[in-house]
Amino acid sequence: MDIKKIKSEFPIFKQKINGKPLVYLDSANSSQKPQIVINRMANFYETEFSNVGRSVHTLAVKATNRFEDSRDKVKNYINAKHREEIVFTKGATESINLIASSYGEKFISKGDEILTTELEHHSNYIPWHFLRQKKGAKIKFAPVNERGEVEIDEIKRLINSKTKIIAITHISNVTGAIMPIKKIVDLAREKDIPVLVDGTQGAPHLKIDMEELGCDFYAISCHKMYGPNGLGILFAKKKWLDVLPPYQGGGGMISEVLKDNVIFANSPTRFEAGTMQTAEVVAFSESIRFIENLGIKNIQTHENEILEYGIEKLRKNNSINLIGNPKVRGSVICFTMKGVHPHDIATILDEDGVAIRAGHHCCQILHDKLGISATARASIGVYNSKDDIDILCKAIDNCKKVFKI
Amino acid sequence: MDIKKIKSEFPIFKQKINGKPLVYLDSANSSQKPQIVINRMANFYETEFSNVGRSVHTLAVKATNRFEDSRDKVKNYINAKHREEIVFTKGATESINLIASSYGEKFISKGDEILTTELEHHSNYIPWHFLRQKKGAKIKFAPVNERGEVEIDEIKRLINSKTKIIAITHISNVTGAIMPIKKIVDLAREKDIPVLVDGTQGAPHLKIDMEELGCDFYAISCHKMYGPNGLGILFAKKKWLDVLPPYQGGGGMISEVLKDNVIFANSPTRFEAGTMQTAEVVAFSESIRFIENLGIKNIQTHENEILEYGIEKLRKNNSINLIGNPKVRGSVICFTMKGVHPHDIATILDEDGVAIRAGHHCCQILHDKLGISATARASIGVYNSKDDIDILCKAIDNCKKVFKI
Amino acid sequence: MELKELYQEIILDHAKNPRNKGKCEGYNHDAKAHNPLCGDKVHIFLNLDQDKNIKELSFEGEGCAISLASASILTDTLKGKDLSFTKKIISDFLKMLTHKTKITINSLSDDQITTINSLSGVQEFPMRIKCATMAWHTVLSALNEKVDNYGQLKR
Amino acid sequence: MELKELYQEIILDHAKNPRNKGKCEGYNHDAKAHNPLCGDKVHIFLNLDQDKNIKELSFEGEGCAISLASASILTDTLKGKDLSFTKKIISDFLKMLTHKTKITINSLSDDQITTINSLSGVQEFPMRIKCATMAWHTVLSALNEKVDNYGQLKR
Ligand SMILES: Cc1ncc(COP(=O)(O)O)c(C=O)c1O
Ligand SMILES: Cc1ncc(COP(=O)(O)O)c(C=O)c1O
Repeated sequence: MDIKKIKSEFPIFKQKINGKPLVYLDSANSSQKPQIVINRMANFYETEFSNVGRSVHTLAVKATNRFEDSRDKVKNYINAKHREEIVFTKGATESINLIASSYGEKFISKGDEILTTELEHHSNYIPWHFLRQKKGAKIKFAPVNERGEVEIDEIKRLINSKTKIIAITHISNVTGAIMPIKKIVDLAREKDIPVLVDGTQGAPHLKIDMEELGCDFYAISCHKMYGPNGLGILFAKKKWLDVLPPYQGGGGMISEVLKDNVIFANSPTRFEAGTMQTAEVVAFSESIRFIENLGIKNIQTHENEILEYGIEKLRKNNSINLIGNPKVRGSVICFTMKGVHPHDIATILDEDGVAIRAGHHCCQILHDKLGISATARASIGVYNSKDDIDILCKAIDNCKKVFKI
Repeated sequence: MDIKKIKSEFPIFKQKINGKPLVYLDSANSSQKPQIVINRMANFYETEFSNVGRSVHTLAVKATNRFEDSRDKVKNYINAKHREEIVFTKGATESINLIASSYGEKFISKGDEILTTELEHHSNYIPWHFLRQKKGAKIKFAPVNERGEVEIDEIKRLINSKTKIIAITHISNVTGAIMPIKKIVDLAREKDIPVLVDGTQGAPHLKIDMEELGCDFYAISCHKMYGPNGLGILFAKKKWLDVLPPYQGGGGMISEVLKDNVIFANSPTRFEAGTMQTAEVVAFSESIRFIENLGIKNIQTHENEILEYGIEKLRKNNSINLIGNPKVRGSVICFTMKGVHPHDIATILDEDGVAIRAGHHCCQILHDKLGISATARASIGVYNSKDDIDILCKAIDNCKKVFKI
Repeated sequence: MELKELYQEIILDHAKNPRNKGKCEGYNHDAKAHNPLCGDKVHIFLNLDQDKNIKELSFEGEGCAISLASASILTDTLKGKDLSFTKKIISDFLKMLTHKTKITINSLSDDQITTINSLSGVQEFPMRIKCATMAWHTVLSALNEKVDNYGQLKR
Repeated sequence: MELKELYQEIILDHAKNPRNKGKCEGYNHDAKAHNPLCGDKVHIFLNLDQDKNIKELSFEGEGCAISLASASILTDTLKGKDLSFTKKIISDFLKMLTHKTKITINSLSDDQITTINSLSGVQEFPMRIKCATMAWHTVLSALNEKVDNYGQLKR
């Protein structure tokens, strides 16, 4: 892949940060957007904008078609069986909240168990915490091992007759561990337990195929897939969407509204209350096109190369302590540094134009387990090159200088 | 106001619809966007984009500041007392769902009453319907009179010791009736009942001043205010935000996360779970600036002139039946036509480039009361002129020709 | 031009004077449908005799010209037809609107073909396709055949 | 250049060797704070004697160099001061960071002023201001004074 060319498609890289070229290593937080995606959004507002699914005039028809075309595009990209299985949301966070609320309302009662892991992002814990509070359900955490993985045996051990759902991340946004989703789904299927996958970090980096993974729910944030912010996707198997109660109420999600009762539309409309993020949905088609043109396999190969190069280089640095060492991993490198707090690292790196993230990355439970309050995280996107890693490493050396150690 | 100039700031009007200039009379559905708003979104993605409130690098700092600047801008525009009272949501629908869920969870029990009206949009009914189902609460509907208004006495009559919240629209999106919010708030205050105002149609057309209105909650959809889609605002008085439980769970809204408990952040962060619509929030500053530059009073005067001109002309047309005749009204004209169904009207008008909406406009209860299943609706935005009304009326005459009546 | 294609004489005639309106005698199947976006409603009544012939067929409903005409034309066309033939016509009709194919059934009279074809103008008005297809789907539903989701965006 | 302003000798010294760490003896006020974005934590312990003088003052906590240095400098500066003076210093300090004003109190020693001023470099790093102010807010909180929201975006 021609990374220089790819990078040139992202306008953000035209600018300088503190007089230096931008080295963006914060894609796990949010990816940058290629010009075609930005243009599509602008262009849609300029020439095709109208509200979707409500009026019958020309603009409304066009907008509705574009919107639904995007649904098809997503369906095909993630290889879902039915277009009705694609629900547009505000983000992965909303996707998970939707299922926790809707599935939880109907299927989870006092004493039931939700099986999750110590690796999860707050977005895949707090919605279940709400259920714990409201319904008296229990949350079981499959423990993380010292490599920063969750072993399938631990999950097996925790499944029992009370387990009502398994909620698990596809890739950890801290240790980078790639979870064996297919195996977990196989385990769960034996007991008829649905599996929700937090695909926020999986979708941008792996080939995701709903038919193959077999999970019941899959949550995606478009802004980490070179797409617009404020847009997410919930994939849910048709058998669920047809029985789950609606989540938010409003325009567009109804079939019949009476003073004493409301009958809801079928999916996906049932779960898309109110005016949607039309331009964002339409532009996300271009994000998928961008990924498809490069080929997700090629992206993955490229990213893995950078990742390994980065891990290698950092491992050689005595002051650096790498967090986690999973056997199958992707896209993120978390580390700490002797004598320099991650927050200070991030500030010092920024001086060299290097953007990383410091903190607990919305994984406080994992950080508590690791016994540290914060880590520094460099995360990889398709636009990163080995040069970026070299600049990162130099900037890390600078931390020692600034701190005189 | 120089409407030609204003119109030229909206790129959508550059194109032809079926060979004719676009006459856009569907702003109550969604308004078109001025170029500066579109450009700000694009430009933000191109030069300043990063995730907000999470990282400490230069782009993240910039983005976070822009985002929070928008909050200040909104606070000032609607004259809220505290910036913490502004919560960004996905739209008015989500704003109302948030309050129904969060306020309802804490303050509404079996047998309690929610007081609303027959005028409401589904977005201000179905969230309360959910509460009715979950909590066994009751919904009371203040009736609409033959002018298409809800009289304050009817509201007074229905308030009792069980009333736990009043949920009411600012402007009806069907009859155009402007509700006497201040008086309703005064009534409610005597009994300590909070008032939620569905300001979706109010905010684009009226000067809205939270200190003056005195309501507890006010819901706004930015896409009807010349702003981006997928963005809404919830104004909520500080005294509420400090006691209401969170709505969605995820990143950014927490203070401390433990395996057995979660402590939440204060408002507004508590209600802004997950990655937000950064570009939309930032660009909405430009929408407010656009409105401020013209002056909302001037916009209102202009729109009222067009509205009255339209009503006058349509009233003279024997085939047209105007829906509602409220004393104080704004921005929408709903009508039916003898022998031509609204859906057919909309299709025939579209042939002349005239975009209106046909249907029940998400107000099925009101339409049931009126005894009709659908109406045609022309709605006014700042870019409309008397010419638009003239073209509308000509196109309406064409309906008769097509239908040979 | 297109408007004329949409609102042809035949359609206006059926819309203004719908045939077979009301509950037909001795109906033993019925089904309702409803388009929540525009408020169109249709209720199909159907008498299927022991030989699986549609002996009687009628509808109640309200809606735009397209939906009324479509329901009216449907009842005229299918009355007296047997079950398998009915399904074939419906499938042909739905394909005509969504895939712009032609009606191929040769056992319909020229008149009937012309009448059905008058609805083909709807092809060019995507937001109106549901108006034209709702009644036809509803017959399938009355016959307990699989149907698409009503109240959904059209595909 | 700016980085040197931020990480001055004094700051690095206080960060590496924080003064007054641990629970001070006989504390009768304490308060905790926590920045959920980065995980910084501080716990202030304070002995206010009967004459409203801060007799002892110490902290526990973890966090970045800025937050540690800030807490350390704070304890050094406020120990022995009376209540009203304490509030004045804190207010001056917070204003210095958020409004870029100068410390005006003249009863501090030159040394103390220099030490406090070493934190002024944080002005240019908006995302780090909270690191520098958290401990100071927490003293107010320990003294039951009104404080801003922790865990919130900074203004
Ligand atoms: C009166 C009223 N309330 C609520 C809404 C819902 O707004 P949104 O779809 O933007 O959430 C609308 C928009 O159609 C409306 O007109
Ligand atoms: C693993 C994981 N899950 C969930 C989320 C939440 O995604 P969003 O904030 O886009 O809703 C993130 C993003 O930070 C993540 O990394």
